[in-house]
Amino acid sequence: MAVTEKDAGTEALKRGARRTALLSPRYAGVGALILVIIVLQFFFTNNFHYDVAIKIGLSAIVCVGLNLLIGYAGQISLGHAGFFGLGAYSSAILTDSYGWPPLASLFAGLVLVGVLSFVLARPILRLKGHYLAMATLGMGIIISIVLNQEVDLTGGPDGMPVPAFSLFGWSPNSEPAWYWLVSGVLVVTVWLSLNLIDSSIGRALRAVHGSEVAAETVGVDTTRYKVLIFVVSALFASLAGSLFAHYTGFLTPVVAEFFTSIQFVIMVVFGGMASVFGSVVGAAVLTALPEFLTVLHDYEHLVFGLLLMLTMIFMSKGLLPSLIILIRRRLP
Amino acid sequence: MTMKISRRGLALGVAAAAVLGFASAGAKAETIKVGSFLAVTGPAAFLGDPEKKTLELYVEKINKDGGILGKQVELIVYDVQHVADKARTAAKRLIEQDKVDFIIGGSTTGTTMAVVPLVEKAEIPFISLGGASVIVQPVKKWVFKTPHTDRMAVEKVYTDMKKEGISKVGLIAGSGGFDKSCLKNAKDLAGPHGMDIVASETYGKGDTDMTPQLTKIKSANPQGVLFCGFGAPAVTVTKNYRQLGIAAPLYHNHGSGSKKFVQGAGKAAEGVRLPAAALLVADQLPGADPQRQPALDYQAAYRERYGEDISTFGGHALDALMLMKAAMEKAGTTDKAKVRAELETTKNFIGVDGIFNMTTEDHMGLDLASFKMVEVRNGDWKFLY
Amino acid sequence: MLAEFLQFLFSGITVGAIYALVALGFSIIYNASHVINFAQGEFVMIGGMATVFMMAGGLPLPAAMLVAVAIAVCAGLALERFAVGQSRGASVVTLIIITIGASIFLRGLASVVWDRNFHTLPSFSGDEPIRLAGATLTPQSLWVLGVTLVVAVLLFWFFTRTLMGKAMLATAHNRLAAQLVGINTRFVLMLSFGLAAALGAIGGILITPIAPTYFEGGVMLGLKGFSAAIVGGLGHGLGAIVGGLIVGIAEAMGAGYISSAYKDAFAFVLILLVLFFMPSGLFGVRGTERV
Amino acid sequence: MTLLVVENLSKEFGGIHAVEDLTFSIAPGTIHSIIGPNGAGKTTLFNLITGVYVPSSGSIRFDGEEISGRPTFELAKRGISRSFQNLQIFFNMTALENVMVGRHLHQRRGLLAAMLRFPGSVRADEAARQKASELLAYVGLEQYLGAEADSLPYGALKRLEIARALAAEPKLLLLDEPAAGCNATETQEIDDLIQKVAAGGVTVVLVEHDMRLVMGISDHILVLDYGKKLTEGTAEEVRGNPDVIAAYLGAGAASEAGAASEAGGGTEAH
Repeated sequence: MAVTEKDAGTEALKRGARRTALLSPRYAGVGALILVIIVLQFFFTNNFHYDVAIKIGLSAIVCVGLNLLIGYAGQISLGHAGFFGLGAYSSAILTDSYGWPPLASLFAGLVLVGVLSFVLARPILRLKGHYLAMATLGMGIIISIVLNQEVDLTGGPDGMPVPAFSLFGWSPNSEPAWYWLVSGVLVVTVWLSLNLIDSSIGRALRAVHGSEVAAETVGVDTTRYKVLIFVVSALFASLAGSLFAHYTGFLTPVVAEFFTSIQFVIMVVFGGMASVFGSVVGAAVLTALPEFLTVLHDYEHLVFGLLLMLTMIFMSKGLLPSLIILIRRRLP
Repeated sequence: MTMKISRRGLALGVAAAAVLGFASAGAKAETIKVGSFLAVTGPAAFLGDPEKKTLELYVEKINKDGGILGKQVELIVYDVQHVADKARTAAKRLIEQDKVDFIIGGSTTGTTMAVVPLVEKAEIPFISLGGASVIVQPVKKWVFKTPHTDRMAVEKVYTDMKKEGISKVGLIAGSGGFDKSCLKNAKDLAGPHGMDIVASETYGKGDTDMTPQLTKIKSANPQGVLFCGFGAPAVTVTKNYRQLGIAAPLYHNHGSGSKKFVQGAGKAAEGVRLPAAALLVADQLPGADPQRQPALDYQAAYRERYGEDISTFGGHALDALMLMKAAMEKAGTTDKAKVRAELETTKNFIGVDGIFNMTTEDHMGLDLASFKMVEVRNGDWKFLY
Repeated sequence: MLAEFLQFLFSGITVGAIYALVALGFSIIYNASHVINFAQGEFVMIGGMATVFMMAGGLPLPAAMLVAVAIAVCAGLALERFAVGQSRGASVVTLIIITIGASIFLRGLASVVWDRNFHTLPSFSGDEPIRLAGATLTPQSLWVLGVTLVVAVLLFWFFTRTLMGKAMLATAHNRLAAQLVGINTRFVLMLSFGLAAALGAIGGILITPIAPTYFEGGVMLGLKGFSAAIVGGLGHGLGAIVGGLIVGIAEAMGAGYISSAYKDAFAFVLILLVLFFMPSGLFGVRGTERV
Repeated sequence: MTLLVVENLSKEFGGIHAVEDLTFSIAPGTIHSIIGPNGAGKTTLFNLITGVYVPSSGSIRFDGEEISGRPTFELAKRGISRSFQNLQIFFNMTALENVMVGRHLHQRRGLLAAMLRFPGSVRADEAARQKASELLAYVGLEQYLGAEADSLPYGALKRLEIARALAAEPKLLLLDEPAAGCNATETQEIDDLIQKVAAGGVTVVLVEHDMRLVMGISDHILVLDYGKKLTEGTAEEVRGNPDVIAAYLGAGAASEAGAASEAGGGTEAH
């Protein structure tokens, strides 16, 4: 009797799972993202619009990765612009000074960032909370100082040119082409991240956030997973950095600065921690908003700060999660 | 689960509204649009702030006097700080959305170089306010600049040092683009000018004390020290220099060409020498000097409007704007190719930075003579030569 | 050799004292609310800028300083009352972003209300350097050190000898328990923001005669102060002071003996090393996890 | 035949002995209870056995191998899992996902496989989901299958922790006050559950204040006082020991009702 009851229960569960699978973030969410990307470009009338959208996409790639670390695994990083910058400069230096093909340079950047983040992760991630924030901050600042000071290699604060990107002979030589390339990478990034979260690794990561000690008691090597996600998020940042370098065609060490790191974190928290699509929304709003605020001239930064504060005060879970809660409350 | 869909719908709506918002009203036919992107805030605000103020002041003046070619001038300024990719976005916005006729800007070399490919492609005349010579060397068809190059500033300093019998030089520089570019020139030009660099030190962003660096320089016994930088650190370095009692003469580069520096450093600034644009010492120039009157007018107008003294940097913006005006008036049109051609053939244009003579090889048009050597005496600039 | 070393040391402790004042502000607010207040550097900027503009308005230096501290305190109280205090229950990261928003806002406000130029103050007692074993020290440095020392002693007295100070410490340890014994924790929060703002402003006033201030001048000081607070052990008073001195001296020695271009990097490497071996800073509590 | 052997185990915190010179062993397949007044060192002992704390001295052998000082996750691999007195639920997940985390050791954990959703990885996930939902039903939480963990009532969370620990398929399961804060009916259900688990072959170590529960189901009882062993034996032996009555029952909690209310106090702290 008990046995059949149990079977019936799991059968229902399976059916339910199949039904909801199509509406899950992995399908409905990614589908909607693709739709937005396609529909959005009908509204673009010039390259400035494309430019803002491309920057949103590049920031979103970093933020989605960073959210895996901050929102899901509960570990803060105030130094990810360092990885973004290393990826960017790897591409710039290898293509410009050494004539490497862009794709190879991009991978070289990934290897460099992967190795560096792996080596740094263990000692850094032993720290918790604000101490972790400090350590990652210091790491990012050290990277940016090196990029700023090594003038012979990076051109220093005056910057260096970056050759055009090319992919097996194809080169995105217009803003729309870049838009599709970056959008494609973003969609893949989102998809990979959603998959990761919904896997045993993803659950282990979220368990680290929920309770490290409890995660350990069921066999999760918490250090290993913290290191893993730190490296993965650093790789996302490096990838976006490489694309950024080629897209803008000119690179200054500002990209690796402390403020850039803070900006990424603001986007993640603003959009909603532990929400992959929240990071996309956060990147979109905070990249586009300053472009609207230019009409305020001298009051631009004042108003931006105010809006940031107000949003975080009244939507402390972040924009997207708060909107979802709001909508759910309205609907029966 | 249906809620999730409507959430996306909402996001879509918001995004669509956002994009519609971007597409601001089209250009008014009867105005000349001048676009500018400057470092109004951020670490280079010291450059961008007076530039913006000057542009706003003089566009207003031009309009009051009937505009250019009978058309009113519309000025659009975006704050891009010192950030290269923000400069690119702003440039795209100016070119493609605002459809400007002319671009002035790039307070820094980095932001200028980032947009050079864009203006070259869009074929819009562009006058940069950035310092480095790389902006106009090699010559780029559509790119001009008004500031003297930092290379010229260093040459002027070295010339003066040689006159004073100095050959062992100590260098202290900040870590920004302006500072580093000056430092690089100082090192590159040392050999040709017979200078021996005995010490070279750097300070960091936001530093409040430079005595360690200066102590090291002091112990290298230089005969003269050149400071490469601007803004608040110029004051701190000068004060620390006097505190340590270093006897060697202190030179600044043209970044300190602002009354703010003299007031800030107070007594410590006495005796500091620097190359500066004529406008700093306009009232001391001989009455026949053609630069005297424009500079005095600028000083008076700026003072009246903003209640503060002019700086070299605002002057760069003024010259850029006036060069544009002259080129448009000579061309009799705002046609970009024609304006560019006129700009390139500018002859004997008297600006506050000096007398401009552009050619196809020289898109700056200033010579070393336009730099004046000045010294701080009794809390004011003293014109030397 | 000794003269050089002393010169580096003087530089380090002068700058370090300012970092210490900023770090104390971080620690006081952290204790009361567990918030890292990233607008702490802006209090420093407000202290300097407000004094400058009060003096320009005709006030004598001491009165201008008092008004400037009062303005900073008002900003601190407003930050608690209207921003941080409105967000009870929000995550720590969210609160940090709120304070970052506040810092952007305050910088924007300062650039509009005042200006974007840099400003300086006259030294409190002249610029005639004092010579000591071949090294020199300005009278202003002595002011910085002296005032920091007095502030530190006053804070120590406040937290160990007065009822209010003890109430603040109690709240830091256990807010619920503090409420149960009748402490007005709301007031303690306001007080800690006010106190932190005052400390920042004092630091800003002291340093402006040496290093001119401008609307973004608080950013790096805030960052260094945060580093100092962390190295010393967040929430620990003595730790904040020692941390400030360590960061200041590390920078000066790094610039003097290693490479001035990499002196900040050197300071941060040192901070990382301290954290690797002492994950809660020098004086931080190394508590065992309770499960 | 013993599963766990503890010898001369001590743990000091700044000069205070939380556990002092403790020796005992646990036979497989039994229900073993550890009792003692508050502060007797019961939770510290759990933390030592599960690797949360490193012992100051002494040894812990599990399955014949020395395990003292090994990291917690490694002990989980060897077959030690636990629940917590102060709940350690992953509140950022659903109830089902909480239990699925417990399946961690029994799943593929390749990064690429997970990110690219390889069929094998998807199947393994499905199996984990299946197993986790069975376990939820097993501990009586089938109605919370899709619920967020933070929406569950307190008593349910206690059982959720047990389900999560069971998901790891431990040989030794340590339960820290599983019935604390539960009413009589819920306590009875926990009682049944523990017996069901033990009957399935899992060795259970129990810290519990509810004396009726402890006396009713324990095969063996260890009594601690001030970190030291007071006595051990069967329920009858312990009940009759005058030291226990003096130290434990005489210490204010003279009745079972008293013990229950004390446990209730523990809930408040949470």
